[in-house]
Amino acid sequence: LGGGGSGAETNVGMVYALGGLGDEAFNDMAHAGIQRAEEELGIAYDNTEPTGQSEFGTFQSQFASSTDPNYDLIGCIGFAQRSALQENASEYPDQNFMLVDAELDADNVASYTFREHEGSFQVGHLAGLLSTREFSHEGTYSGTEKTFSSNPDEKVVGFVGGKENPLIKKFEAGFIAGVEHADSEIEVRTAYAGSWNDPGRGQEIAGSMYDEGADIVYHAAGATGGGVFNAAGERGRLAIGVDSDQSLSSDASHTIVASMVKHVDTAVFNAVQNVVNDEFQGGSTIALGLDDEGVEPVIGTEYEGEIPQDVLDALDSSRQAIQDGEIDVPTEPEN
Amino acid sequence: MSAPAVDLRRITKQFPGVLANDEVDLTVERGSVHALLGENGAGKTTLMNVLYGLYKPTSGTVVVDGEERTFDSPRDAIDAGIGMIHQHFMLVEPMTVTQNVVLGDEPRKWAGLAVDREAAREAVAELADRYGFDVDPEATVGDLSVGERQRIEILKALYRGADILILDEPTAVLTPQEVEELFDVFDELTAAGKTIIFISHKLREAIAAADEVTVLRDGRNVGTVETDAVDDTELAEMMVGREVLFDTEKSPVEAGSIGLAARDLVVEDDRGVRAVDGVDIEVAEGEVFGIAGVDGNGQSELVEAITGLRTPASGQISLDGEDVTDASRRHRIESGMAYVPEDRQARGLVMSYDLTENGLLGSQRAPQFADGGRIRWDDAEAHADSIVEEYDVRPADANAEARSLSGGNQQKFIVGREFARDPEAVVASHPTRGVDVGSVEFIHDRLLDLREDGAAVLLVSSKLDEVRSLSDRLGVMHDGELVDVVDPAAVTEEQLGLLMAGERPDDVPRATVRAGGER
Amino acid sequence: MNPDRLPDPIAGLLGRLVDASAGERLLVSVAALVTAILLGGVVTLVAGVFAECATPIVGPFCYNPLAVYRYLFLAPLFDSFVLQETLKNSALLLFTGLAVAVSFRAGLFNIGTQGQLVLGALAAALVAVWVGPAAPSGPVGGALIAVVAMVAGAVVGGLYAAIPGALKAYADANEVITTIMLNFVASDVAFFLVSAYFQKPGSGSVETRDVPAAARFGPEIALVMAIALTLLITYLLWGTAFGYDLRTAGIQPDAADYAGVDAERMVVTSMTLSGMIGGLGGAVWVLMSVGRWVNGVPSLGFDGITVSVLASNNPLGVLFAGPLFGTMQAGSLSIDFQLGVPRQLVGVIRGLVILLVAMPEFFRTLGVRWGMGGGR
Amino acid sequence: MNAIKRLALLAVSTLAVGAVVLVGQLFPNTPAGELANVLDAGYAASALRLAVPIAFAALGGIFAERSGVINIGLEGLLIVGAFTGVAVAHWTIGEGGVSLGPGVVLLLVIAVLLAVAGAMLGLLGDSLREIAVRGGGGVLAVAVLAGLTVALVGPTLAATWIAFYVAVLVSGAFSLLFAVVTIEYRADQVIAGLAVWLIALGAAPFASNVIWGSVNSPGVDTLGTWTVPLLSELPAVGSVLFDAEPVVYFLLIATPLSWYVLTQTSFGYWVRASGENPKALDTAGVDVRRVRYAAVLISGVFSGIGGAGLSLGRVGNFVGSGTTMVDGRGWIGITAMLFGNYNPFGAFGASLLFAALDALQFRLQQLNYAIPDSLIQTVPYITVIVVLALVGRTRTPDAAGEHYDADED
Ligand SMILES: Nc1ncnc2c1ncn2[C@@H]1O[C@H](COP(=O)(O)OP(=O)(O)OP(=O)(O)O)[C@@H](O)[C@H]1O
Ligand SMILES: Nc1ncnc2c1ncn2[C@@H]1O[C@H](COP(=O)(O)OP(=O)(O)OP(=O)(O)O)[C@@H](O)[C@H]1O
Ligand SMILES: [Mg+2]
Ligand SMILES: [Mg+2]
Repeated sequence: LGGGGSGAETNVGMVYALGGLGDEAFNDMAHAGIQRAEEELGIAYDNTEPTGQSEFGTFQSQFASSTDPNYDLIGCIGFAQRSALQENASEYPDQNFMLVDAELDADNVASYTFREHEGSFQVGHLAGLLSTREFSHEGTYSGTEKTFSSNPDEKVVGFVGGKENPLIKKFEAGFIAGVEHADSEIEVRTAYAGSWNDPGRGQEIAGSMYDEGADIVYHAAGATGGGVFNAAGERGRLAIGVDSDQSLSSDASHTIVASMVKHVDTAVFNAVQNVVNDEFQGGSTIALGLDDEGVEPVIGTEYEGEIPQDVLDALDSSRQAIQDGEIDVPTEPEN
Repeated sequence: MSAPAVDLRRITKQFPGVLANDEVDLTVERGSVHALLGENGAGKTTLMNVLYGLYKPTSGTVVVDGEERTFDSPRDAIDAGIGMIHQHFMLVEPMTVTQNVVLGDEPRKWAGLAVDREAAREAVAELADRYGFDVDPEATVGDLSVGERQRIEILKALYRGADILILDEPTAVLTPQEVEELFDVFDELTAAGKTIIFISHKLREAIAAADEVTVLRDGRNVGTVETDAVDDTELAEMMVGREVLFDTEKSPVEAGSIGLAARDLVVEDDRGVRAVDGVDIEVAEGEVFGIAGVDGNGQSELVEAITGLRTPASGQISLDGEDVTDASRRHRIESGMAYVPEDRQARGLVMSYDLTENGLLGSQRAPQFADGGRIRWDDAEAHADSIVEEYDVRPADANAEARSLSGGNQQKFIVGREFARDPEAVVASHPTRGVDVGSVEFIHDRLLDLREDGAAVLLVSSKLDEVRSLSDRLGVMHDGELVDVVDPAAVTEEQLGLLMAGERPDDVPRATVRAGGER
Repeated sequence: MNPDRLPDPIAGLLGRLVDASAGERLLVSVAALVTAILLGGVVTLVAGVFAECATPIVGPFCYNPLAVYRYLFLAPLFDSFVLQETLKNSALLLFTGLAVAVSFRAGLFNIGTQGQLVLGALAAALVAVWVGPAAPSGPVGGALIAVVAMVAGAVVGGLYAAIPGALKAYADANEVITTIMLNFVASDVAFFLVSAYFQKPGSGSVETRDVPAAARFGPEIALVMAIALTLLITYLLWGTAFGYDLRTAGIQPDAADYAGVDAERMVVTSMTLSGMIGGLGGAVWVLMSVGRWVNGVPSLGFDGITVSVLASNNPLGVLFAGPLFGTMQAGSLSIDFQLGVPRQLVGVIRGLVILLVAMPEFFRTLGVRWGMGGGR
Repeated sequence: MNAIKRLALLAVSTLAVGAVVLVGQLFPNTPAGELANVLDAGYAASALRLAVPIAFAALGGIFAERSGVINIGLEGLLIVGAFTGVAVAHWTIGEGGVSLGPGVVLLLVIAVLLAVAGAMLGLLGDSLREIAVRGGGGVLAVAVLAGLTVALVGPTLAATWIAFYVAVLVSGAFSLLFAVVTIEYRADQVIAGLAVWLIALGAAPFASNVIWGSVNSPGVDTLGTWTVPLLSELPAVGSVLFDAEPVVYFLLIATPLSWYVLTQTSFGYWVRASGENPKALDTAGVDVRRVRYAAVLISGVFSGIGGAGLSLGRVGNFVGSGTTMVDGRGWIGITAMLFGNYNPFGAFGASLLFAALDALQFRLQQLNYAIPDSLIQTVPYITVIVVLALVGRTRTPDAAGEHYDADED
């Protein structure tokens, strides 16, 4: 809990996505953004972690109706809050909201979306390039020395999703397109765990992919994704994290060759800053993509300097191509 | 002479509200067979439970082999050489004979880490051999007959080194032949120096098998007599406390057309075994058709098939001329079939309902109490009140829960409810079981009233006196078959005994066929 | 009590309902509740030692149990927002508690109210969206849509519950297992149906389109419906032959057989009835709470089990237990929000209530020791 | 009859899998071929791992229910095990280095508390000497186990193991509470079991939140894997059976051991008698109460192994959001127990069947068939229903769910 009700000028209420803080991903990124705002802008904030879909609306209106303190901005983290916010935005027309990951056309809501497919394309491209060449990294997993390497003999990479919803399909689609861009012969195995909180199953799913020849698995599965890193660690393979630079927080950081970082922190910080500066962008949607560093592939801390230059160059050029509109990244997997 | 095997001194056992044993003395000599007689509820089982350490006496002392003892649990009694075979067998059905016998005292091997099954099996086989029991140590108990189970219970006690064996109503569930075998076992046991105490209601058995008989009444010891010195009338008087007449007046009734019939009926029990094997019965209106037989010879299944609680494998059942073989239980109720079930606490009453609700059981949709599915509770309560009054059910309170009634009162209520249906046909299974003598007569009279009113009555009972005095014709069942239909007035006890054992003596007085006449 | 003095039909019904043992059960439930609250207070206090806070109440204790309970039970009184939440939760828990109570009364351990609710909710949402354009505008049209949607919810919930009922009756399949499995299946199938055919365009969640605004109603109306349904079910169970059959089948199946109840049919019927109520609860959730079906339906069905258990499966008891848990659930948001006490605490307290309700013997012993001083 | 049906069904499903594999080998490019490709050693190992928590819950449930106590709180016990393991591991190995001492002290304190509780409940015997010997022996055994562990695996890994032991004991203690409530206070077993689940479902995330400020824990070390030299080199079986997590071995031992205990030992006889006809056991001079306590305690210990095995054995953190990381495995365990007809091997087989279907399910997803993933995910559940409908009723022990009162009154 933040320092609620302190004498700060600006108060922000945060409603996080399911999965809660400590997911070392999406929610923690948002948290980082508000913490930065607290530090740099001197605002105060309160956190709430809904545990069910139906609690979003409840928390939103709880903040909105509060008078002590009076919240200047309510940060709604996650697409799943959109429908609830639609109601609350009209219920509380004088309250400023920010919505992350979905668009909402209301004067008191600033929407921030990300072009996750673009970032996913980039990490897909990276995976495709590494998968077909000799690539290895000396590191540790679970206290023992280990080599983490690609498997050039097999043209297989994997993707693990949490639940199969439209947003996660954007990740999947972008990733597949990116892999294909690198080498159209590479097979992308995809599976959904059906749960955001089952790392045990995530580990088995990713494990099955590695056993089938995959060398790099990308996940967009919340806490379930923790299992993906473990599976990579056990087998000396590679993985790609999501939302934040997961190599910073994961115990299996040596498996995380890169992360598709979604700068929710930037979005949150910007939104708060706008409010503080009286420049709240209500009614508009800010779509953050590769060009505005809303999404970007971030090389894992253990892999800095180890990625071959030609790969980095190729990534640069594909980013340029996306920004220039030469590559049109799909938002839905073909299937 | 050595000390008696058992010497109970002034044993009193007080239950909340019931004085089950009242300063009872009992002495049993070593190597003898001692019978304990008494009516239902006289306190026999309680006294033996005290001896076996299941109950602690409120006061009094237990002396075994001349030594005063306090038993905190059966374990202590077992250690003192006492074994008890309960009225309801204490066997674990899915386990084998050997496992049951050694339970709680298993021979072990590997430093106690495993049961030594071989040793156990041998011990059981050896014991069985010594006392001439024919049992398969590896058989599953659930598959065994009642007589066999009883022998396993005896083996259990012997295995634990029992010198004094207590048997609670061991003959209630046996055929006359099995009873004979059991008494032979008694001889073997006493020859080996064991002492036997057995509980019974049956005077003749007690006289036949025991050396001495003690009679309990209302928790008190009425007296102990040598069996050589008494006859059954004397014992009966001691039991009941007055002279007993075994007679019911029955007026001749004109039988009508066939009210209830079963044709070539085959019924399987829960385990898929043929329990009823091709039975033909026709009960005329105005007739009581009795069925005698040792419990477990298919009577229950027959009754359940007729009343619609069990689907027959083949054959036909008709009620008042209508084929009801495939009709639902509800249809039979609505067609006027009353049924006094054998198991009153599981079937005949809902134990947590009060009497008003229980009075509706089976007639919850009858126009008398409900219109269009809506129950009229005031009418239901009035109905229960009238049963309570007419049958002298105590407590006389329609709001009392069924479970708070004593067994006899529960039975009276059921009988009252069923007879109040004004039925076309009555199926009565042990209608007076556990009912006191005065009420028995009342129930008998009411049954005969129904007969006079033209109901077809099928009466199943293990009380021979009852079926003989009430029935117009008497069928005897053995092993799922109707062995014979006899004239209850003319048949002798011996002949019935043979029939119940499945034999067919030549000179049995057959019943005249009374059914099928015109109205 | 003496029912004789009341007017006839009500007297009979009340007399049936409030028998001697119902009084005792009520006492046990209240005692369990109070004890659980005391224990919960201890848990709160102890947990506070491990928590980090700027201003402990005293010594190492971070959480104040009294404050927790003030928010938990009294927040609806001063916070209109929490009041709204309380009303909503209460209405929903009445439906699911009732659904569970009906099946438990029939002796069926229906763990599947959740699945029945999920599919009932989906049916209601789809039907409401579908008939929306065809309905006349205005409140009449809205009411019409709502009614049709609720009927759809009840029908689908009932049909879905009939599956484990039929499996139990005709294939002897244990209903505990089948209903648990069918809960998983329901959420997967609903997820699939919506994402494949009924997805709301442009939404990142798996959810249906919004139901017409006119068809939506507030918690007050839902509560009135729930209470009316409770009374109806009470009457059904204790005032009719069908209810008599159902209760008898539940309490003593052999006696029900004896009384001419078709056991198999009764299993299917009572499961269906239970599922219909659950499905209706789903429809109310859609129309009252969220305005559409959305993936991640709250665990109302499971909560219904706890409500029914606290009420000893008595509909009139549900009338108290539902709002009680509803209040606690709404209050749990406040303790998290206002006091920083994790609101899972309420889950713990609820578990304790259920545990204590399950052990009347414990309170009987206490009663003997304190009340009569010295046992037997 | 039922047993035969069950066997037949098992045989048929084995044959079906065999047929698919065979067809797949012969015609590698057909769907059967693809399917068969999927069913390799990695698949078998995966299924085995997924089966661990389910099977441990099921085995525990068997002991409890065969003794006459229905324990539907298994899910809750798994959650307790999973959470406690991580919490203790995080506490002892937390941010700054390993502190083995406190972990061992905690373990011994809990062991002593359990012994005291056992003595107070009269489970350890009647004479003071008996109580001292048994209680002291139990605590000593735990101490020896802890010491051996430290000596064998070194302090860092030992700290994780100690956390594992604590988790098992705490889950055992929680089941003891359930036993007291149901046996001493005659609580309705099903409702009390439900309460156990609810309490755990609330308490674990609550405690996580208090400790870490979030329902999910930070990462901790796992127990790692054990590789049996040489044997692990064997083709096919080697990698499945001899290069696995410790809990997998535990399961492979616990299953036959449970069978052995139930069918070959005195205690097993008593457990069965206590569940079928407690009065028979009582009159044979065995204390039904103690037998039931022991059986319920075993269910807690097994669930503790299953739960801690999930979190500490493999994943390395506790996830408390939603239905927690246990995610219904305890319920599936109950299903497996019933499905396996209370036979340890049967329950193991059923758990494995379920886990295998689950593992198959997410492999099928990867084959990119047109079937939507959310439908494929229902395969295990629907299979259980169908099989249950075909096999029909499980024979529940006669006295399961009933209180037993040796006393008069
Ligand atoms: N545990 C008990 N609690 C209260 N009353 C009991 C208990 N056991 C027996 N009684 C009562 O004590 C009396 C004597 O019962 P007991 O079982 O000894 O009779 P019995 O002579 O064996 O009868 P039967 O021939 O029917 O077996 C009865 O009134 C019975 O209801
Ligand atoms: N095991 C028991 N525990 C508690 N109460 C009992 C027990 N057995 C009998 N009772 C109570 O004791 C009383 C006498 O019961 P019992 O069935 O022995 O009556 P009875 O003397 O046989 O009377 P009846 O002749 O009417 O059958 C009843 O109130 C009954 O509820
Ligand atoms: Mg490769
Ligand atoms: Mg007796």
